[in-house]
Amino acid sequence: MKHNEMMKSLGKEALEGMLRRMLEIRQFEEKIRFLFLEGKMPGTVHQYIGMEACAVGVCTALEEDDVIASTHRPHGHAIARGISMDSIMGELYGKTTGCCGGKGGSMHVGDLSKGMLPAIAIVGGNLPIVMGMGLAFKIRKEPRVAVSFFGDGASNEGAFHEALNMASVYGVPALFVCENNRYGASTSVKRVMRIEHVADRAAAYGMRGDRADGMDVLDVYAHAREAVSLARKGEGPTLLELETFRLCGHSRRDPNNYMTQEEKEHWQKRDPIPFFEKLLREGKYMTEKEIADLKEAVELSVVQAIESGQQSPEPDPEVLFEGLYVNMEVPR
Amino acid sequence: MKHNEMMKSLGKEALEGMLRRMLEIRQFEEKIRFLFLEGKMPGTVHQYIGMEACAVGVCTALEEDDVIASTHRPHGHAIARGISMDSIMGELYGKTTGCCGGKGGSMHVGDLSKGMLPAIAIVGGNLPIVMGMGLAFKIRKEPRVAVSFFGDGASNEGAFHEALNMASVYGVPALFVCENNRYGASTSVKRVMRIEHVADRAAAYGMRGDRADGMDVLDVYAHAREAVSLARKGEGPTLLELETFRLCGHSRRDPNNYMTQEEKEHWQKRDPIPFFEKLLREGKYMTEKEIADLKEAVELSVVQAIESGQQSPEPDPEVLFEGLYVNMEVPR
Amino acid sequence: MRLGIAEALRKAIHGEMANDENVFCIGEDIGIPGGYGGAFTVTLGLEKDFRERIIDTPISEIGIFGAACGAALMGMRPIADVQYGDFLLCAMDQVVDQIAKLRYMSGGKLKMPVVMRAPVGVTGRGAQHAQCLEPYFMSCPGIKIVAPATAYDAMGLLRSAVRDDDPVLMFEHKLLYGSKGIRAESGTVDASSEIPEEDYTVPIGKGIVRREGEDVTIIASLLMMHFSLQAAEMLEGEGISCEVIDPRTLWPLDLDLILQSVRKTGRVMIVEESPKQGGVGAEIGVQVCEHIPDYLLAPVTRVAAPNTPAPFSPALEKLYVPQPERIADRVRAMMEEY
Amino acid sequence: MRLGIAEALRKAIHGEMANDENVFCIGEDIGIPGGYGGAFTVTLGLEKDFRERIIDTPISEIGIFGAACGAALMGMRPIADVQYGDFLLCAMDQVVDQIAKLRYMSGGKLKMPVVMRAPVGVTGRGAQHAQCLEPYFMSCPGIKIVAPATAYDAMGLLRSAVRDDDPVLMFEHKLLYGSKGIRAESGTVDASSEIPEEDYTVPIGKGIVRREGEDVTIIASLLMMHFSLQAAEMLEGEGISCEVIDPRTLWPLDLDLILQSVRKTGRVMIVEESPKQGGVGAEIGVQVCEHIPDYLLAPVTRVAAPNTPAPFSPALEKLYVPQPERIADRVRAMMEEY
Ligand SMILES: Cc1ncc(C[n+]2csc(CCOP(=O)(O)OP(=O)(O)O)c2C)c(N)n1
Ligand SMILES: Cc1ncc(C[n+]2csc(CCOP(=O)(O)OP(=O)(O)O)c2C)c(N)n1
Ligand SMILES: [Mg+2]
Ligand SMILES: [Mg+2]
Repeated sequence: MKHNEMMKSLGKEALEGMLRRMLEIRQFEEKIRFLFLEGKMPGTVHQYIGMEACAVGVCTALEEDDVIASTHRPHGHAIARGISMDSIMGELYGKTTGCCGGKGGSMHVGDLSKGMLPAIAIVGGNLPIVMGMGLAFKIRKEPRVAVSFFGDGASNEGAFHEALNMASVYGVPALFVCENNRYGASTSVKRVMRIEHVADRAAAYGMRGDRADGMDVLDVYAHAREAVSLARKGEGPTLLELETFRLCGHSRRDPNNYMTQEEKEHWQKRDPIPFFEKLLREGKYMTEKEIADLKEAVELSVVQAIESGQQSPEPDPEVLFEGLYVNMEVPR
Repeated sequence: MKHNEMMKSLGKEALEGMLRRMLEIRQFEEKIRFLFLEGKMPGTVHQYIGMEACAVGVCTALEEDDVIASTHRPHGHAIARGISMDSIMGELYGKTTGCCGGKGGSMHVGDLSKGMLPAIAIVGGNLPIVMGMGLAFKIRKEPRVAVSFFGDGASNEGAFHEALNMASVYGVPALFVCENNRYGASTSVKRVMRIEHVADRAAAYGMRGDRADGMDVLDVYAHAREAVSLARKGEGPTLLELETFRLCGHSRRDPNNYMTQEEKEHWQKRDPIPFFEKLLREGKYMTEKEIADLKEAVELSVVQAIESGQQSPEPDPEVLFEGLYVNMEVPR
Repeated sequence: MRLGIAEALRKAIHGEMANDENVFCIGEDIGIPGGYGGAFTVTLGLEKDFRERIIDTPISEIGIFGAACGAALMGMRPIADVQYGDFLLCAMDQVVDQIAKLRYMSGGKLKMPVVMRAPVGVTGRGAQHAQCLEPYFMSCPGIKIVAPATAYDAMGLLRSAVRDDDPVLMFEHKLLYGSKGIRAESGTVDASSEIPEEDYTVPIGKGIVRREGEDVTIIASLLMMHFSLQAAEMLEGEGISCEVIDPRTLWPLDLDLILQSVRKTGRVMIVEESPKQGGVGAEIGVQVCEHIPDYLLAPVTRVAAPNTPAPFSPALEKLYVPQPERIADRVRAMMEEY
Repeated sequence: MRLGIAEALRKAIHGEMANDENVFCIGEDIGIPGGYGGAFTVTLGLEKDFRERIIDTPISEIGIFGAACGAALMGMRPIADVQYGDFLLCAMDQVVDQIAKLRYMSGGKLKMPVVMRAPVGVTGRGAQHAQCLEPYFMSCPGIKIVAPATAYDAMGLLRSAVRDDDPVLMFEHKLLYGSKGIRAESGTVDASSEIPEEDYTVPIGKGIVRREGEDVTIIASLLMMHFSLQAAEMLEGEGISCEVIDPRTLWPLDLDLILQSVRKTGRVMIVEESPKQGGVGAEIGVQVCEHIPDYLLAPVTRVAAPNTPAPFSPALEKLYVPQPERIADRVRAMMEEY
């Protein structure tokens, strides 16, 4: 579908919502990046800058009852899924207001009651789980879809193989979204697989494979919507590859020295946010001014989230021993 | 290549040797099957009846320096690789004469000094190891090839995926032989993969994929020879699928009730041994009489192997504590 | 009604599936018509009544436990099994990193009602089909571990496990199943029980005194429990009185029961089928020493397999697995020395 | 020359690769130009001298350890690493079933000279990047386990490991590496050593007394060894004299060294960073109780993390990991009570 038609069908409110989410992710990541560099945040962090169109495009295609699962790089997915920035920030600070009560941390943000499993930081680890969520929907005949986000690197894990094959065999309502950002940590995809497209691996499972432009939120949305609708109709899972790029380091303080300058510049020009803003302006869905106002509002909400995160209380010591077993004390 | 040409190029001696190996495997398996049913053998056993053309065809294409690795169903591979039946039988009886000194058992027969790793009974477990053997050859620039035998079922293991991808990435001199006998234990391939041919999975790794008729030893040999020669020349690994069938239970006493009668009959007619015998007779490489004599000789050697296995000494109790560490006693 | 463990588990699973439609089974070869009902017949025939909830899988252990994890998160109550306990090693990340940790990582918000079943025991198949993997999971917070030695307990613990909202790993012993037909095992020990009609459970976390005695407390699970009872029998004639405790649950340990017995006997021996190094016996033994060292008349004693993989040779295997005679010998030595 | 652990390991690996062309490294992100040299800079720059023997891999832990296993069988001497020890769980079958067992299964015919390196420690990354997996391998016959707490030992043990014909698993601690640049860790403890010029080794299986003392024997590895030294320091002023033993090798244990010390002090405390349940402390503790119960003036004591996964919250993490003050408190309590 063309951009114009797509925008028309989505309508102003939805489009504005999508831009808002993308801006939230960008602002959120930029601000905590700074906090990290200043040494003011605990732990480590893997950021989503440059990949905003992926999470937002896919999540826009989902219903409330659907469930997503993420990776070590989950902030974007969480924001796109509508988890409050306060509770994500709370989690990054390890506070009680965090979406995991401070027990999870950056690599595990998520809130199942909001449709996002706490993120799985083991590369490839969420795919078998998502297959299982889809299996549950299938057994119970629920019209829900389970979505896995994972990277190019993850597609080399055994877990990918077992999960996709089983998902295909059972025809579960699942969507496997490979965010191919060309690198797994410092390692270029070219070094670790001899094929061009991760989506081509779908054929090994008799599964539907598809690709979309991960820097174009509308393209992502269109392809995700189709896959989700097929899954919901009982026509089985899709492996959807999104071509994207990290416009930030792999983890805090990574200067990306393993990337070429050329490559960085090429992708920088494809930044999904200005691209989408341009479409919105050109399509007359938003004015320059509206976008500027939105940015300001978003920035304010991020600043508030940071303040909330900083000022929220630390968990009580006893929390250490809570929330492991449902009906049993932790043996001491 | 046509059968006639192939036979011509192999010559009488080689052809006779191939038939001998196939007969050895068949006789060996038939006889121990009987011993098992009589309760006269320890442990459990997975037999190779019906699949003889696979092991023999592939191993005929190998050089002395090459190495094969096998599975829970390794007797055929061991015999085809030229490991003495006495030492295999010794292993099945858990005796000192066994190729693993009695420590391995049926599922682990092999002798690296003869070009066969002790078999790996974890389904899919040998593939990463074979990739590693190939990597060693590659690093050291040795003109050797590493061969993995595994089943259709194994191709659903994560280990398969990681091993094949890495083998392809490094271009190691390896051959991955999938013996697709239509079942993994009681489970039909149709239940557990949505594609027709395991060989098609090679595409997911940018690897060469190929198929051969696993009931025709000459076809197996031809395809294996090509793959081995490519590997040896530095042109990388192949995934070679052999279409075959078990003409026996999955393990001792399995009556194959999960197979259809039709299917059993279809494949029984394709028994690789009479098929090859017919080719040999028709091509005038062996007479009826020569074949009968060979069978008798083979039977005698199997009977001798059984006797040797039965009469060989049990390992000394102290052996329990030996052979774990190279330069250290087992802490007690 | 007298049932073996395989039958008792089958009946218990059938009952749980009938009671709660969220319960399902997932594993290799578990429900193939004409097949085996899993490696040891436990699920034999269940597919007839519950075709949609007996999920046969590819040979994909990561997938099996991932599926169980994901389905449980969505409110199902999966019973996942491996054909041999050894294959848990293929799925270790899903079990230890995901199933065991997700609830804690979520701040206690999630539930993970997964039952995992794993047959163990050194039974003539060589080193890769022999491991008693209990020790590997003793180090893993977040999982309850049970190990029924009788059909009664198998049934009661299976029911408790399915109804429990936490992950429960059940170790079963190949030689105790009493599997029949082509799946019968040689060397089987009778673990059958008279099974009550009613819907009883055996609580997770409670051990049981299998035999009362005065001189030595022997702690043992699964096959070793039966061998310990046999040893106790032998020793009775010699005037040595053994108390045999079957922990039934390995984590959380029923420490009270153990300490109560050791306070009485003053001697404790832990018998296990896995290698001694880093075994379950280490944890039980050290806990006794931490809590009531002053009651010990003799040093805590572990009887275990050697610190090697399992050998195939039947002659060596018999030396590898602690036999009743060896257990009795160690008790005799303990009584003589202390 | 004074080096940190990361530098010492790098130098040791360089030396071994230069000496023996069968030595090679395999792992994720270990030799990418412009990259990190592995997660903690240990292999940084080695690809410049040994491009063909620094093998960068896909994110495929089964593949990494399978490759190491297969290459070792063909006479190579691989050094395989995971970025975080936790990921060993993804490769457990290759490590426990293949690498550890193949020699034994072959009747002692094969050799498996594999070195495996795994960074451990609870370091602000949440539950899946925090595990100290030592206990999981204590139950696995066929693997030697080392855990260097100083740069001197890291270098000496790495050399021994590479030259050893058996599989050696080396646990390293994230907070002890002294990694520099973008890979520096906050909370790092100085573990650097003065490194001799000569090609020394540290023998596998030999522990060391890090500090002599009379009242209590503290046994601890890696970070806990440093924290125990700090505790001992605090206690010295109070007139409590601690002997601190660093086992350096966890399997086989240097039991002689431990027993000798406990015979002298009469009190033993094992400090570990992993949860107490089924930990290394259980094995060490029970061995002491088996061998010299009569020398114990106080019950064997374990100081460990709680029996939970690691929490992310820095406040909770600090309570989770035994701190010097907590170790000292437990020693004080021990001295008061006994
Ligand atoms: C099983 C496992 N192996 C290694 C890692 C370390 N690690 C964390 S992120 C990462 C790179 C992941 O690459 P990719 O899947 O492409 O995702 P991206 O980071 O590019 O979003 C690696 C190797 C891990 N977390 N889990
Ligand atoms: C990891 C693992 N899972 C399960 C098993 C149990 N098992 C042994 S053989 C077998 C079937 C294997 O099927 P396939 O790979 O097709 O080989 P075939 O037996 O047909 O030769 C199974 C499930 C195993 N040995 N290892
Ligand atoms: Mg990536
Ligand atoms: Mg098969």
